[in-house]
Amino acid sequence: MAVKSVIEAVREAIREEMVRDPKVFVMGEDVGIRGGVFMATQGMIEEFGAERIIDTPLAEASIMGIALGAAFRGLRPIPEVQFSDFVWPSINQLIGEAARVCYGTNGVLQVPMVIRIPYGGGIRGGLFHSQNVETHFFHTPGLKVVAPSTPYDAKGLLKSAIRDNNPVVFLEHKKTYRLVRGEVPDQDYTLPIGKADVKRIGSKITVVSYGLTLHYCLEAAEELSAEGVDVEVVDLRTLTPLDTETVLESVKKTGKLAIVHEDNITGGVGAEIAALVADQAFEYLDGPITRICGPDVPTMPFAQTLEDAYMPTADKIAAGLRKLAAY
Amino acid sequence: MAVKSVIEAVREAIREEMVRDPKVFVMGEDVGIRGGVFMATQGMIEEFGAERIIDTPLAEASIMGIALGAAFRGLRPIPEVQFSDFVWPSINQLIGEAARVCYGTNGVLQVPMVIRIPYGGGIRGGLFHSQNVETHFFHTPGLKVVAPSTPYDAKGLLKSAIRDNNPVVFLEHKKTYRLVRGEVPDQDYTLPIGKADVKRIGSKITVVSYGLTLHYCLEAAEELSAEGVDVEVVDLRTLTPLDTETVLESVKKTGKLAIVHEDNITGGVGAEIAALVADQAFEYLDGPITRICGPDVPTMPFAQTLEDAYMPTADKIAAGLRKLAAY
Amino acid sequence: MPKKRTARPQANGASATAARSKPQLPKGLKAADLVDYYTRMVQARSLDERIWALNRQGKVPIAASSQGHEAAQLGSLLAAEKDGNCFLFPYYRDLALKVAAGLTPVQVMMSFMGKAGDPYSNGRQFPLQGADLPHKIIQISNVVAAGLTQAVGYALACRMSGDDTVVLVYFGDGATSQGETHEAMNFAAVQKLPVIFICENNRYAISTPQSSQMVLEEVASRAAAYGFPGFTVDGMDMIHCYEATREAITHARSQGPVLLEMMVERFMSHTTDDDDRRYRPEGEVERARERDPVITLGQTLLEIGILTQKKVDAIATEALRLTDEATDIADASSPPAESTLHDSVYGP
Amino acid sequence: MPKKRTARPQANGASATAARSKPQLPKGLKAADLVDYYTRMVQARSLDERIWALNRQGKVPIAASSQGHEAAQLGSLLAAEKDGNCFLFPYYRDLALKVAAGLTPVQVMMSFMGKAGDPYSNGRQFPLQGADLPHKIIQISNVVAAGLTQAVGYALACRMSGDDTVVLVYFGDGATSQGETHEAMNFAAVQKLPVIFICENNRYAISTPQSSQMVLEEVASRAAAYGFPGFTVDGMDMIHCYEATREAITHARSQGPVLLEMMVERFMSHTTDDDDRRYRPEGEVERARERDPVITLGQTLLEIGILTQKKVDAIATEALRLTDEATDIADASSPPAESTLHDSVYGP
Ligand SMILES: Cc1ncc(C[n+]2csc(CCOP(=O)(O)OP(=O)(O)O)c2C)c(N)n1
Ligand SMILES: Cc1ncc(C[n+]2csc(CCOP(=O)(O)OP(=O)(O)O)c2C)c(N)n1
Ligand SMILES: [Mg+2]
Ligand SMILES: [Mg+2]
Repeated sequence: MAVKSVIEAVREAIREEMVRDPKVFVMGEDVGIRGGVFMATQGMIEEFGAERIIDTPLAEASIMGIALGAAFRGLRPIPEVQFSDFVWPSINQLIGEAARVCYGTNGVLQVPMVIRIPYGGGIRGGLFHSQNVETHFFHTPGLKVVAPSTPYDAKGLLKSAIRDNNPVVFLEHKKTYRLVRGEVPDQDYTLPIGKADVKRIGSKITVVSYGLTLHYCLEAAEELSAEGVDVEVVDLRTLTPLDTETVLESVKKTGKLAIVHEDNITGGVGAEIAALVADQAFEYLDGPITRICGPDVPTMPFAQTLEDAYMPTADKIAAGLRKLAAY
Repeated sequence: MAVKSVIEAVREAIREEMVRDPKVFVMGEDVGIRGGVFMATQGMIEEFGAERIIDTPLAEASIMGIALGAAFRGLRPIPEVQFSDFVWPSINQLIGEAARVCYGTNGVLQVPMVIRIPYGGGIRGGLFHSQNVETHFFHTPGLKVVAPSTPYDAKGLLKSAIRDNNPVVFLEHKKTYRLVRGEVPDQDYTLPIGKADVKRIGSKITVVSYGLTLHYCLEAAEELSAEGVDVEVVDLRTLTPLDTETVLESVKKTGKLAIVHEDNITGGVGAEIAALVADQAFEYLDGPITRICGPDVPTMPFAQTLEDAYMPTADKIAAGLRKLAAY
Repeated sequence: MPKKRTARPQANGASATAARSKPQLPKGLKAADLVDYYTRMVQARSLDERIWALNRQGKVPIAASSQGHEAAQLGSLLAAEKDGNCFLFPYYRDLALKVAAGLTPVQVMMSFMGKAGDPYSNGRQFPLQGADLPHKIIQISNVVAAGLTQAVGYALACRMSGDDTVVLVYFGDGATSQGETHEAMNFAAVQKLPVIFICENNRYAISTPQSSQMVLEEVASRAAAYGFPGFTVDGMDMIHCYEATREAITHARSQGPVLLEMMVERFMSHTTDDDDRRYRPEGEVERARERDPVITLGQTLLEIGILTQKKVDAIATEALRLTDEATDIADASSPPAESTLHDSVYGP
Repeated sequence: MPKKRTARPQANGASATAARSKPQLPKGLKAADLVDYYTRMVQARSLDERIWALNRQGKVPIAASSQGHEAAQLGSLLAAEKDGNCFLFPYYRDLALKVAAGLTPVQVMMSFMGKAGDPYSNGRQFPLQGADLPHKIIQISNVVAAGLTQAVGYALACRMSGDDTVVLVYFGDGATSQGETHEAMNFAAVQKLPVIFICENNRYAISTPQSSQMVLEEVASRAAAYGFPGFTVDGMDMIHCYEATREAITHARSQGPVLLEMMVERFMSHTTDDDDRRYRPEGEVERARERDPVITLGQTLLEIGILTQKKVDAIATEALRLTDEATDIADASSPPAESTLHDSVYGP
């Protein structure tokens, strides 16, 4: 196994699936010669031609609607949204239309489409290049939502997403693209959509997270373990379908739950995890359900100081866990 | 005090505020001669002229963006989205832009704008005329979100919204428009945005809801009270800012919490209420936090059977409360 | 390419077709085709009228009528059918189109009453909304203009798959204001996709007149902004619409998109929920009805001599009988079971 | 109305302005105006270059350069300033415009380094994004085309408030593909609002060439789709841009929207994150630089005789000094305090 970055894993997954299935194609802004602004499709226009790597006009609603229409005809489009912050113009096609196609045709039509969205902050992107957009899709029945944190998960899940017959919103945290590296098998593999992964086994507190902050949780868990508090870290990997079983099992074992995400706290994915546990594992809870999440300000600002103040860091997470451990 | 319907209360609030402040104006599809498809602006083009009751082209993104731009110039626009289901094309201007204006200009610009959105189901509207859209705004810092259930609340809150200096998403449940009637004072009054209202005092269970289902909760509460279970019903009225104090106080008193809404359960407003309580009133909880909400299907279908199957009715709520009471 | 046609309905309400001297069988059509399409049009009108009545009886929650739009819808459908390799993305006002494409009256009534067996969505959606793949039709939603980019994507996928399908996508004058319409046309133009954009221009979007929607007199002139041709045709005359669409199909397949604006009249209120007396000038609808596309087509066929008055009457009688029968069958049939609520949120 | 001008840069890279014989002081301008604007342009260029260098040093996270666009930006700004009652909605590439509108070099550098005191957002946003009301500028975001409808709404509100402000809104060629651009232009046309749509056409949207963006050669021709005039002007010549904008302002105030397409060149990569060698043909940028708007304006002023070479040199030296000084001051100043994170999510 070779060590690769998240962006390399993403690129390999797309390339291999395009080789495997001629129905797969990519469309988006600057995905061609430029190879995408994050280079997810680097070299692909040379390999697959401009018909399967389509440089589109600058218009997200049409990127989404056209991909959707192509899926009706049995193709497997991978529309790229250049940054999560620019997904808004396409929401009518994504939340309004794509998510309702299978249901609204009573299963006659399916939408085998993967919407790739680089998202998240910590990269000095300011209000319009840092947004966390996952909750909007998480709250939309009909969409699947995947948010991996490692190269291994990214590649295996992206391949599954491309082979899936439903619209899958595939969220790639921009800060993990080059920062996070890990082993990736050389041979073809897929990972199941809808399965969380216990990234660290522990007994005292369950921490649930996904994406970039998962790594901060692991750091914080190490800190706490050095202090004698054994923390279990659950990586959701998939937000929809949510692997409630793994979360509930873990909480039933530890009795304490903290949820961490970069997205704004109010009404975020963490709220749902908390609600699920407060309903279905109520008897097992030994402490208040704690959320360590982005504050309710409109994404993280540009200045380094403010970006740091926004971001749930390993230190902030460790502080929250210490408090919970002491409860 | 006269008895009025919700739509009458809405109409009066708009009219009175337009008389009171020449900066207030309405824009939207068919708001002019037609008076809006729900007649919220009936008679107003005659009273205020086509300059203040603007029939726009059929294009929601521009309705929102133009209203926003007008707000920059100090006017107080009331853009109407004809049905909630058609808000999606405007999301870039609403979630992407409007919500970030005050923060992104460091407070230099404010957005005194009220986005009126008729929403919700139970009216045989099917997948594209029944949508619950509140969560998307609830999860957007920078927006205020109001969702009244009675004519009295609707009028008082709409007036406050129009006088507010922030973008307020004002959600009017379509089924309440003519169905729900109640006393409305003749003189000018406002109600504070951000204050929940205990619509029924009780001691055994707290039920939190808003909009149409609030009325079903009251029905269910009567049923349970006949069975000896005294239920408190909290009407949130405002989703953002959320009146956590009133909710927490009530739960601390009753020890049991049920949350009811028509919107899809996963990641809905109810999740946040549950998460808040599971954190901040953990010691007071005598039972699992129960949610009786719309299932995770893309809005309610057209057929009567399926619409009924979707909707949280008084019966379904009563059944949930009975179970919780018995815990 | 189709030639530019005079389009604006004459102000005095006289039939535009009346001006056509000595109608003849248009090229590519047999007499039987026209009789067939006349029959379909009469059936569609009959169902449409009944549906409106059923709404007043509380049996149909909502309906958008295609009365006045039938010639545009059936003329283009006939061209698509003759071509044999077209795919359609209609909009909510295309009742007649969807009926004429091959549904049985019973299927239509099932759909309007929200019964199990509705061919479009099994009662999940507004009537005749969803997909009717056997007749090569998709209409996911009634969100104005949402179908346009999807239609363009479908055409793109056809080309990528090596088939030469032409896609016809339908929309109203109001829909031209939506940003998505612009994006769809622009993408189709850049990629030279075989798409025909058919605007059924009835000069109203609910209550909003065309003059509040755009400065232009002719929607068709917007095509120039994308570098492809646009034409305005008399949408009250089925044969005109057939001919224009036929030529547009040929053009689209070889050279890329075409915009066809078909000037039609909305005979009914916007939907059963609307009351157009609030905003339409008195007499406007009555004058428009003098150019009723069903009557116009019947008269043309009588003039050409491929229909007799007797046959015309028989067609009307049979249509009514089928409508009656369909109403009863649909009324007596079951809605989808509550237990199906959770089915097909996701595909397999 | 402005007359139609030849616009396409000549293929051989020769200066379009070179063709203008015997430049004269344009009407409405004094010599001092031009010296002033030349000074502003040189200052903007100096800051722009320094910002790019500071990015490489890790002191500026991101920047979009306006090098090559300065004539379009300053020419239109000069017209707006001369008019005295204009409001501007620029886009992210309008560095020179925002600087020339009245910011001090220190303010500019504060903004790029994300320091407290950034006049646009106090360090919350990408550089020079937010609002600069003293100079009548708003730019909420860098979401492409998002400012267009807002600008139109601003113009609507001005008219409703009884003032005769003309709004200038700026965007790139890529932005023309967005649905919102269509909606903004259509609404402005229907309402006859005093809005000037200024397209700084550099023929690229990041790596995407104009030919992948649209079929048309000239963006300006899109204006016909909305029923208002559109013109293409040489955006490398400040005086041309000034004149065209002046006339457009007069037209807009009395008759409604105008689309001005200014043909410019992007000298730098899309942003500091981009590397245009991956997608631009070799030599293209070099050829474009032969028509550098700063040099062109300088030469024109030398030719007209309102600048001497000595003065030109002095202007350059002073600009550099101010840039140096601003860099040091901004670098030494503080970022916004962490405690301000929660401020102004809502207004009072
Ligand atoms: C995006 C969106 N906005 C608003 C509506 C509500 N609505 C339904 S039809 C309609 C008017 C459409 O007019 P037009 O496109 O001219 O079609 P017509 O009904 O006249 O055939 C409106 C505003 C909608 N369905 N979708
Ligand atoms: C809605 C949206 N989509 C994508 C982007 C990313 N992006 C930033 S600039 C740009 C290209 C814009 O090109 P153009 O409008 O021609 O302006 P230019 O940079 O050439 O001046 C893109 C794709 C964005 N900012 N907003
Ligand atoms: Mg119409
Ligand atoms: Mg450009």
